[in-house]
Amino acid sequence: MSTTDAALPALPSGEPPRTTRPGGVFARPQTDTGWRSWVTTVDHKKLGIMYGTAALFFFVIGGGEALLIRIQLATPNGKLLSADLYNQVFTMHGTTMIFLVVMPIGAAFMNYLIPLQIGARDVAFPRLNAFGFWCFLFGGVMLNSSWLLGHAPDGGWFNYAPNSGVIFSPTHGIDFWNMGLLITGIASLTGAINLIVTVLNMRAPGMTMMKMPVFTWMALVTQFLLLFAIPVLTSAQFLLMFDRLFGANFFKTAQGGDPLLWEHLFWIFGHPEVYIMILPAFGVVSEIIPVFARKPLFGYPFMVFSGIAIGFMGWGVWAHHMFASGIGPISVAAFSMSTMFIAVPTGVKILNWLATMWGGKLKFSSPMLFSIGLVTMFTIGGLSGVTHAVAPADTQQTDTYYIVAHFHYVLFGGALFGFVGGWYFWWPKAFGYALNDTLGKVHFWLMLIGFNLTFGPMHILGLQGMPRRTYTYKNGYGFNFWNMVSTIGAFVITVSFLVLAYNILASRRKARKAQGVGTGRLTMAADPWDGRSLEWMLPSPTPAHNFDEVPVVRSLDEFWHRKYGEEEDGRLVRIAATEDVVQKGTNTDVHLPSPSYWPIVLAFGLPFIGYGLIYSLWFAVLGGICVVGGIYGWVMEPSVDPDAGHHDPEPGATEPEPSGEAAADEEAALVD
Amino acid sequence: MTDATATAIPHDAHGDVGVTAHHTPSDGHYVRVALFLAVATALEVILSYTALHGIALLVPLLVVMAIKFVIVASHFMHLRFDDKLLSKIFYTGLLLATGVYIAALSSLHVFAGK
Amino acid sequence: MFKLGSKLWYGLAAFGFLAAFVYAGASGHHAVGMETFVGAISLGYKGRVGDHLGYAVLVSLGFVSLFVGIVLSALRDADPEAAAQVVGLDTVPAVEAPRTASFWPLVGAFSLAALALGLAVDKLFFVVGLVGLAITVVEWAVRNWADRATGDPEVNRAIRHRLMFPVEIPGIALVGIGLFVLLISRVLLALPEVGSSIVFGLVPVAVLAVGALVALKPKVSSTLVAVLMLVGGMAILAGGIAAGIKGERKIEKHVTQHQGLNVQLHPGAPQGGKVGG
Amino acid sequence: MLGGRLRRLAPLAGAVVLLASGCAKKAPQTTLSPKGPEARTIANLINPVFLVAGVVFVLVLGGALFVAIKFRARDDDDFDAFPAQVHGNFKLEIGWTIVPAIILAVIGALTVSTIFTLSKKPVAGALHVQVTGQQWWWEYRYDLNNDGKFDEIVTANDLVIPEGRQIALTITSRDVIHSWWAPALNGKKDAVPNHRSPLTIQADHTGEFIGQCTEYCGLSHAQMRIKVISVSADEFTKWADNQQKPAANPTEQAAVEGWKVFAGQCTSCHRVNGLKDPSAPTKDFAYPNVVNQRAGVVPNLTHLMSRTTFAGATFDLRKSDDSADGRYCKALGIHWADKPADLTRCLNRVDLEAWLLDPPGRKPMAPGPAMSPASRGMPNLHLTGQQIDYLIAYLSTLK
Amino acid sequence: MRRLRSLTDIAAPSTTEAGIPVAVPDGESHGLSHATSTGISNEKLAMWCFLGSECLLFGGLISTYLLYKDKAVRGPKPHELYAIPFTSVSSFVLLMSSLTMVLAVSAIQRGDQRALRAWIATTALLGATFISGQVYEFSVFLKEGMGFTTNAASSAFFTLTGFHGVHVTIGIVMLLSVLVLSLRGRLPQERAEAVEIVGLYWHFVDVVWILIFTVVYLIK
Ligand code: HEA
Ligand code: HEA
Ligand code: HEC
Ligand code: CUA
Ligand SMILES: [Cu+2]
Repeated sequence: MSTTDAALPALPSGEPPRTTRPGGVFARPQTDTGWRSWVTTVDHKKLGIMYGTAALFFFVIGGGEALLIRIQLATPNGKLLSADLYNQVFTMHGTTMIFLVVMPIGAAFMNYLIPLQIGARDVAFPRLNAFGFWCFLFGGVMLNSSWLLGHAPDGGWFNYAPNSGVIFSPTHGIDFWNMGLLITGIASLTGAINLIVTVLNMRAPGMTMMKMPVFTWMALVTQFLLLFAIPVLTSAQFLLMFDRLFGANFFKTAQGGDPLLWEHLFWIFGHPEVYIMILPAFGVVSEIIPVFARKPLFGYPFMVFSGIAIGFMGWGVWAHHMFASGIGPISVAAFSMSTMFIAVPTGVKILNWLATMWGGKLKFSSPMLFSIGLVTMFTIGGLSGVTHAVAPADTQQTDTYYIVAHFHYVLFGGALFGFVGGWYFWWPKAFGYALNDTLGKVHFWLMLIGFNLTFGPMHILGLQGMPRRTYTYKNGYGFNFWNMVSTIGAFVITVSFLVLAYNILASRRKARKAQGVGTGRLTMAADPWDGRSLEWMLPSPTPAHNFDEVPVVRSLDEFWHRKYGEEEDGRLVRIAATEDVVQKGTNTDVHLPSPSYWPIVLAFGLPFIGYGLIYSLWFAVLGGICVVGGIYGWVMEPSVDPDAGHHDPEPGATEPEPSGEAAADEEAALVD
Repeated sequence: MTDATATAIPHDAHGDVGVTAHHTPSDGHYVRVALFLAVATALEVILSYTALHGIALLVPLLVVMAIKFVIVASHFMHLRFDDKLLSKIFYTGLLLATGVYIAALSSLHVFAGK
Repeated sequence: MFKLGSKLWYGLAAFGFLAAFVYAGASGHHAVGMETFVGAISLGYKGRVGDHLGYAVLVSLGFVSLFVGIVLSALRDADPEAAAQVVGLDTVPAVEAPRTASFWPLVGAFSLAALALGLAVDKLFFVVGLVGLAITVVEWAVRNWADRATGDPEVNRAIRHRLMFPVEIPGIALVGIGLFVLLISRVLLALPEVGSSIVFGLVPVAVLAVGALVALKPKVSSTLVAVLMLVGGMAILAGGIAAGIKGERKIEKHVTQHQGLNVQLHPGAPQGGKVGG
Repeated sequence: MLGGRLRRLAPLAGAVVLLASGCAKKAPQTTLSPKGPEARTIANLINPVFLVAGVVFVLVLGGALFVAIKFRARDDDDFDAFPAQVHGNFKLEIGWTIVPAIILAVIGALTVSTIFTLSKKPVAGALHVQVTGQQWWWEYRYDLNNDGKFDEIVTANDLVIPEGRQIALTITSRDVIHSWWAPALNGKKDAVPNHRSPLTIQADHTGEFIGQCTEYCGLSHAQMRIKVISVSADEFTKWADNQQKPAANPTEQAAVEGWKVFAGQCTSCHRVNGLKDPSAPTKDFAYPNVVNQRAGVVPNLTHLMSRTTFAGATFDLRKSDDSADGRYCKALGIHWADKPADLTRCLNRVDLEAWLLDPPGRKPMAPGPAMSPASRGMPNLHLTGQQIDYLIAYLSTLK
Repeated sequence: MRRLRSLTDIAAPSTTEAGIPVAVPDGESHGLSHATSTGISNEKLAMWCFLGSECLLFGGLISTYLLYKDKAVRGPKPHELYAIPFTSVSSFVLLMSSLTMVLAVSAIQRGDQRALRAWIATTALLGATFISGQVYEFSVFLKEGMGFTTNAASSAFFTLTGFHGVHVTIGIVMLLSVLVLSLRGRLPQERAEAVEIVGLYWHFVDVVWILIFTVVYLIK
């Protein structure tokens, strides 16, 4: 931020100009350090990190809830939790893990990486991006605040009506579930619009769609799924909200309400949702495996199109969650078939990853181990998924621990394994130091073992008939042994994550010592893994402006091809030293979107409207003022502070000329 | 998905009758479209007052409705004159919605016995 | 001439009189009519006034405020030169940051009085007063602060707008829409059923016609436009008020036969002969 | 690395062994040992699917293991000598698109045909029973004369069926969604309010089949159990005849006292068919007209003592709770169908007393503020020990 | 200097930065929309995404209505109360507002501020008229004994049409904001797209009404 020392011109009134900003309110935030920079940031990288941090925070909460579940179920007739508390705990565990952990971790990766991978300065609507993050955070906090305000939601994560109606769940828990998720839904929707526009519109010159990294592709598909799936949940939630708060009759069976309406609406959202959770992780491992196999991704077009196919097919299978609900044999048969065939594009992905590894030179660094973990563990979960798809069989399996095993294998064994691999992989890029690989391997093996100990036995328990969502079980059903094993496994998982926590701290301390920077900024080599996509061209950590110079893209794996050429016979030869092709991060000419207060102001109002609807409309008035004011303040504020540090003018460029009729940027965002 | 490169290619209309992205239709055109829509609406109302019922009423009404919808989308909302990508996104949403909701409603037997 | 202080008092005075007038009528047990009107105007000399005590308090409020306001005006309220004279200074104090005309004191006074009145008469007044007061406090504070923010009135105005427009524009827009909708729907409700459809059809036609006239005929003078808009606005206002007074047309409750749903009702609906549920 | 992989497989291997052994005795709710044609149809479908899944599992995991070992970078490798850069192989990829599709098409065809087999209309001689779920117990109403009205027998907790005969269940609910499931007989069917869903079951032999409500239905979802008792055709007729009788007036002194308490305290919810007024023993009892949504939709107690369980099949009504077969009183060595009168001596008084003393303390329920429409479950009526003694004496007469 | 400029900028908005020849985030891209990879401006693409998403929201509500339209344990069902002639006028009003909206866009594309303002104001007024009609209709239904909580059909009806009404109202607020901007000289010809985007939203609301009118009102 340079200030000019030119003399200040006099004002029309003749008064000497003041040098302080009036009142402070209008001072646009400008810092890029300190807590204020995080609160007001619109930088996709910072937001990505914030998404990740918040998600980890919620993961500890959701994981703690999981541990409570497991302790309760370790032995028959567990006494730790009452039935009421247990119901809240498993509801919040599922809701937290899905909406506040896996989805936002995905969002973290997508926010951080998409602009870098397509060679953009930022996302298309940086403030909207910030707004999305705050919505997610405040929605999640509001949801969890129900613990402190009397009663947490207790309807299960899919919250079937009419059990979620006022009669059967008279506390405010379900209202919190509704409001909290409506608010995080706004985050998902705005995020989806933003990232879709970013990917479609902000690609570097030459980066055609089929030259985009697979991660970006999977992110694009995910965002389209979000774009279309979230409003379905929103509509269902509005119906339920009107029922509970304003006496409507959508799910009141005495008034003719139909509980299956909720089931349909929820799962029309819910099934695309599961692909929303897994596709980003698929994208992550598609980036990792080629790097550590030192081979290009096998069958890039197949990988892309299978992702798109999964996205589309994901819309036609939702009723497989309702096989036992009595929807009639024709519906059951149709949805059974459509569900099975999702295994086809998914199988293509699995086999293509194996084929990528085939003939490669595999280096088992931590990211690679976790990626292989995904490939194998997800397959197990996918196969049990196919056994559910066989509808008659599912009527034996549904709502038993066999299902619990399935979805933990795909969610934990799939999504989380992939994401954890992604952390190890991109950690240097984001934070300027690498995580210790040995500790990473310890983490991996503990997690793999703990995971299988926890969820493997659930297959057996389920087939032995143990129903899910039961706070206790009796002696004599053959459930005792495997439940105990499962509980032990859960603690092994916990230890594995403690290893990760230790790794983060220890590696940072070590890097600090090695670089002698005290509490300062750590830096490291741009390209620690010999990477392939554009983000590895940037210094680590990524500078605020991303690219010194936007690269012109000529091929898939552009960065790789700047380092290596391929000979006739397919052999690689180095054509440039890495140091020569990475960017220095020294450009100071770049004009970035400025930080803003409005996103957080606007988002802050939303939970208040939520509380207002639950408790007293006065809160809602406050919230409404925040929201309306936030919107207009936002709209009237230029997205780029004309005042912000321009650094030095670009060589050759003149100072911007004031042109009378040129519009201010202020309204530019009228609709964003 | 379009496979557009970032090198700005002015997006010319795709052979649409005499209008390009840069030459949107005249005001007169819009007025004529609006008149057509008004007439179509009137037709719908009249239909609903005729003796027709059941499927014989349903089909023409839905057809006119769909026509009106598409006309507003393609003329007033410029989908015809704009990049096809926009149409793809919007109609994907629309068709997805139609598909899933019709499937859900039929599984709830809404269309049975009508 | 009319400076901050005096305006506040004038406002309060006006409100006092108005409130007294309303109160005189509202607190009486008799039907409101000429009698009450005359009574309120004539300070109860002729005609009828409801609660005398309250009326007297409000009228006094009006008179006292008026008096103080006049005195302040006469003393050249807040005029720095006058102030300097009064205090006996040689030089006039430094020019304050330029101020722009403000009507907030007026509104504030009204609100305050409405608040007081509300305590005595009707909750509606209280709420109106409260809202008015809240708006006043915010607007006034922002304005005063903005007026002093820099020495440049242009800039000051810009600052004010930047802070307040986000709230004002949607606020005013919503109130405007609300008013419009309220008035028109009252008119429609007052008319017989067929009439309402016809009037409902006429409104957009008129709107369209005027819109088209303005848009297509650049020659139309702005006065004409202003007049048209004024007339239109007045018509809607008058129509709405008239309709409100007349009240809604009679709307019959709809009676339906229910064959009863094929629904198994919740509380153990009897299920047949032999077995008691 | 290899060691870890093997260790990971260990529990799975164990699982396979355990699954194979089936062990119905130790796992009464298992899905793996069908005891009726419907459940067998499902098992016959799922077993080959499990096999296919197992094969794919072994291939993919084995493949991954193989690749990981075979192509791992050795430390002495020269890292700048790159492996061949293969970008893909169209034929191969088409191959592994088509092969799974074919496998799935086969599974799909089998699945669809099974779906329609299972949803066939019940045969003419089937016994029709309406199953109504409510928080947190199951009510069974029988249509013995096949007139479409389920009004001959109303009972709770135990579904008594004749062996070898098809039972056509109609499943519905009075409050929230539940799911009826007796794994040995058939898969689940949700009990959805405002919907009536069919499910057929049939037991090969006599015996008891354990099940449970499997759709999360609030507080006591875990305690909403199911017991199907399959008996011989004779036994069933006897049972059915008994169930259709109204209750007789009690004669014993304690029971008469209990009758009075019952009429005063319990009749705002419970019904006993043929209940007479204790003060005018020939007059039909006039049930109090209380504003209570639950009135009449709690378990009918007319033949309470003929059941083996109570309170949503959560507690045993017989002392022999270590016996898997509640139809016998082990202590006395008698069979209930033979000497129903003697069964009172085998009554599980401990649990029943505890239940009457504090129902929500025995089973999580939300009876809510007295008799409110939101009340769910049986409230604590603050009965004295004496009242409970009397009540049990009376309840023991409800055979 | 820096600080003061910001203030004067607000008073007399002027600066636009010379564009970087690549896609740039947010409002910075205005006037440079051809620098995006697709040639479509970010804002417009975003609006279309949003509208695609809205299809599923309204789809859910329309489906709910279709499911429940005959489910009434007590009180009248919506379709027993419809006054088709009145609602036809409503539809007409909204249709015409779409016309005036598109004329407004066309006006600003020509740079005709006066016509722009006239058409925008007309559109807003027509929208408000529509809402008046809806309020009237709701009041009548209420009087006739069908409130929001009367039965499942009425809940579904009011929710669907109410959601639509809220959309229209938001649209009017947006239109009035556009009007204010234009009056303050902040909406030059180059910014025509801002109006066009508001227009897209407005037309969408109209298009939804086309569905509602036929599916909800005309089909019994
Ligand atoms: C990341 C999330 C995720 C993913 C990716 C999946 C993927 C799949 N899911 Fe899963 N599912 C959930 C999350 C997920 N699911 C959750 C959370 C629930 C429970 C919700 C609740 O009730 O709380 C659930 C429940 C669920 C049910 C309902 C069960 C019930 O409640 O009764 C069904 C039924 O069909 C199902 C099926 C499938 C199928 C067929 C896939 C397929 O996409 C899997 C495809 C993958 C493979 C098959 C493996 C790889 C393929 C090959 C190696 C090729 C060769 C294979 C063959 C020839 C078979 N899932
Ligand atoms: C991504 C999603 C996700 C993840 C990661 C998990 C993780 C875990 N889940 Fe969860 N689960 C769900 C999604 C997920 N779950 C869903 C959707 C449901 C259905 C809910 C419903 O029915 O409505 C469910 C239900 C569910 C049940 C069934 C409950 C029931 O039906 O009654 C059980 C039972 O064992 C369970 C266990 C676990 C365990 C032991 C973990 C473990 O893997 C967790 C391990 C993690 C940690 C322990 C936190 C990390 C630890 C640290 C950072 C160290 C420090 C912290 C502490 C010491 C607390 N889960
Ligand atoms: C407010 C209603 C209510 C009242 C009053 C009431 N009960 Fe109950 N009772 C219930 C409900 C509900 C159940 C089912 C509880 C469950 O299993 O979840 C039940 C179950 C029972 C059962 C178990 C029946 C079975 O077959 O499962 C017995 C025995 C019983 N009650 C006895 C009594 C007696 C004796 C009284 C009077 C002293 C009484 N109840 C009063 C509501 C009531
Ligand atoms: Cu009933 Cu679970
Ligand atoms: Cu699914």
